[in-house]
Amino acid sequence: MLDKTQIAKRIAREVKDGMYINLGIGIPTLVANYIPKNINVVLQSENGLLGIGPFPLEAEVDADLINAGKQTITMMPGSSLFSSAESFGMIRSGKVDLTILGAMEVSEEGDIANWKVPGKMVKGMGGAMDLVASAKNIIVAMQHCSKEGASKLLTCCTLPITGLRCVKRIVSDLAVLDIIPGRGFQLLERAPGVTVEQIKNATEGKLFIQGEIPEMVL
Amino acid sequence: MLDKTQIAKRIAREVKDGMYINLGIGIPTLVANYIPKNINVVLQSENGLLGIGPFPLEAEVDADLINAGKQTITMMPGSSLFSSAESFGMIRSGKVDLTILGAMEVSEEGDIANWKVPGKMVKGMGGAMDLVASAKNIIVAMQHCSKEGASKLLTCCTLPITGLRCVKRIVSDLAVLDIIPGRGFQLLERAPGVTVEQIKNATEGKLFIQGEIPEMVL
Amino acid sequence: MVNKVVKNADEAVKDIPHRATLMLGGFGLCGIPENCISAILKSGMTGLTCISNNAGVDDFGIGLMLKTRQVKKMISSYVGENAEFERQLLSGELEVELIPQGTLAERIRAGGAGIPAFFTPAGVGTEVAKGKETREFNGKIYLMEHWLRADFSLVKAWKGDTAGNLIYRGTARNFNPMMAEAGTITIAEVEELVPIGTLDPNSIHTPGIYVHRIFQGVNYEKRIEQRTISNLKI
Amino acid sequence: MVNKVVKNADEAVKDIPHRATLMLGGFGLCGIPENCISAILKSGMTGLTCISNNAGVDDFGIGLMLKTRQVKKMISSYVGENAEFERQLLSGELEVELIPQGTLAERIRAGGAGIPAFFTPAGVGTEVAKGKETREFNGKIYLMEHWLRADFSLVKAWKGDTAGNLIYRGTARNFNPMMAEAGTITIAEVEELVPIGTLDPNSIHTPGIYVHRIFQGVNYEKRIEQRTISNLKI
Repeated sequence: MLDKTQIAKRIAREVKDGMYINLGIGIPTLVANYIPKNINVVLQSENGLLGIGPFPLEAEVDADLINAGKQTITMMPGSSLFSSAESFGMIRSGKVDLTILGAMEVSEEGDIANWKVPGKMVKGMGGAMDLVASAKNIIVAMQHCSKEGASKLLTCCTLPITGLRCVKRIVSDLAVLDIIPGRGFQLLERAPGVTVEQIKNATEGKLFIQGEIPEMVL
Repeated sequence: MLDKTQIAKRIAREVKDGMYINLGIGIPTLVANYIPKNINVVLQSENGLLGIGPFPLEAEVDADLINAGKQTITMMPGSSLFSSAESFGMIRSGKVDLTILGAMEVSEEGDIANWKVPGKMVKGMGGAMDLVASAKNIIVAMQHCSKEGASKLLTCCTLPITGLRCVKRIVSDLAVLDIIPGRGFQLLERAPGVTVEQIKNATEGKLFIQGEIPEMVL
Repeated sequence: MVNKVVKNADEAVKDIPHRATLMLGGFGLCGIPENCISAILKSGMTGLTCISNNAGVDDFGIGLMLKTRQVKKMISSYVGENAEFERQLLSGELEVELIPQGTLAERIRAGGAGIPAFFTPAGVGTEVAKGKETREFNGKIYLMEHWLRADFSLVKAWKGDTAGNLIYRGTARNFNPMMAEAGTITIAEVEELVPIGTLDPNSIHTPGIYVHRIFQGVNYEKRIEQRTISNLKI
Repeated sequence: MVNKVVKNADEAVKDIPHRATLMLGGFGLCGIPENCISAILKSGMTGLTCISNNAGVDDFGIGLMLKTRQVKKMISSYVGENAEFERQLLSGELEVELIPQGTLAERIRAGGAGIPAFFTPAGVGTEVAKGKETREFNGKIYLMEHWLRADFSLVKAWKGDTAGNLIYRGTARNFNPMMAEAGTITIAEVEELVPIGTLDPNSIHTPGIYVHRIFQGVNYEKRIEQRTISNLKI
């Protein structure tokens, strides 16, 4: 089973040179740390920046420069700043190549639920609904099962939906899976030491397995 | 009867301190020359400038600085530059206080025709339809009659319409008139030496005359 | 020239009536109109509807206006990190309307651009779509959304001139430019108010036509929510 | 980093196919992509649909592409001052679609912002409204208009960097920023191409994400249509 860092590492391997990428809060943010040095990407922050750099040194901290998680950041050379309307314009028009975000549940159709748990305080969807409705390529970082052992890869989401038929790939602590219309979750890779049987048991939605499933390389 | 310069002078008296104004091509452009020095206004050019200044000196001519009539211009202190989308955004949302433009015909309901003459080469409406659809206050500078003596202040426009029920005031070579819903053209002022009878004869649409009509002050 | 410059925040907000609809710029605590918020706390108008991406934190930003019970309704995309907010919401004292962030930004932009309604894919199939018209364009489903406008927009910029032209700094721009455009009355507070003719016309973010009142703010705290630091420069 | 820099206009436009839909920035002859137009004249693709506010003059700008009969259709707001244009239009060789300037600007902006349709008051009650859906909002009638997108957008900026960030100058900005956003492939020609990190991120007009190819243009003529001069400084 992968820990959070390993999930981030595995997702970093999906990143291609020249991509514009939006990273959600949590594990997705960690992905930036594992992108190989020879691959140059531009990270978008939906509050109005292309070109997120590393966290600032103590002396560089600037209250006017934060990411969507409200963390202090720096800017890379070649950055640009813009309004929230411009930012979501580029998201809606498909200019962002890859969106990586977390999820509470994903359905075999690619529906995603990640913003609201009935009975718990609702904090709001932020930019998640805009991102999932428009992104060309969405990779989800998530735990395969809840702490109680219930699968989060479902036939249908039980939680309120964030977006329909939008997730393309999942990297969970157990596996890498693609969502193929009609087939459901197609198993691509197993986490080191995890068996296909374990993944089958942990997946409530339709699981499609073809041939030998390799162990993932981290 | 007023000449073009006098029409512009009379319209200049409608201008109030602090107004943002869009001036159309032709007589409206001349209005800028007759705004009193103690009145400060900001002229909008729909190709992306607030703060049109006078024509440049020979040495100041800049191909990157033109007005909507494609004439070389300068910028006043406090100017701002923006895109055409931003420019028409401020027009549509009613931020421009006064729009002054020319017309071929105006109806007693305030409809305006100023972009197309059937049988003649169509050049396009440019920004006229956007301006008349959204401006809070539209003053039209026009000739009361055609060269052939036909009235241009009509019951209904005969030419293709630019916008419906939008003109608030007309300054013609013969008179100043307001358009009052239900009343038609309300005569406010006569050009020097012009009689009410002459104006009656030159106005095909409904003309509303109340009390003594003063001669205009230029 | 009509004078847009007012002395301070107190003067700028003094005619905001009870039950007004306000827009307040900022993302988190970044780029919020700190001085205007303080003045609203002092002048005590109540029943306000506040349109702002977030609702501040317990002891800063709009959070302070919640504490004084001046806010009747919040229209936001994300309202976490605020215990008082949660308490008022659960007790029914506070109404909340949650809107996807991009839809919120675009609805405000539409308000300022004279576009009464538009179509967006965000929220299709979710509870956000309830009661909204949907339509298919090129095989994809979209929701119809309406513009948002405000009686007063309160924005914060870095520099401004006496004609009302504004320049924002860094990611403190966020919702401020659209809100400046969508207010019937727009009040801008700036860190530095400069004479007309000082700012480069080519670098203005908000043209002065949108700004009705402007003043140089004081004592900016610019509080940071998540102070994240690198140990070494990468 | 994927390299966006191309050698010149010829290289930038070489894969534009016959019958492509192009957007070309500029208002009149101000801010037009002179180098790209020259390259299109040389490479000879035909049947083009050109979206541009104007159609140039007889011997400059898009007017040159009309002379070579490369344009099948113009989508513009104003097409005066062009005798060849008039001849082709009257003879039926050229299709023309006239759109109110603000609607044109907003339709292109919508294309780049992922908004498939929106409502505007411009053109209500006119021949522009023919066949279009109308709807009332707050007592006023609006037309529904659709986004415009292009296979290739050709824009001209003052400065650009190798990441594709653009800064325009003066009123040469006009339609260029929206067109940059609405192109499937956007080609930017700039007067000065600078290294990454040279431009102030706070002053960028078009973020590099929208620009796919960029080059430093040569021999800009920047022709003036109406050279109006003051005799003395006012």
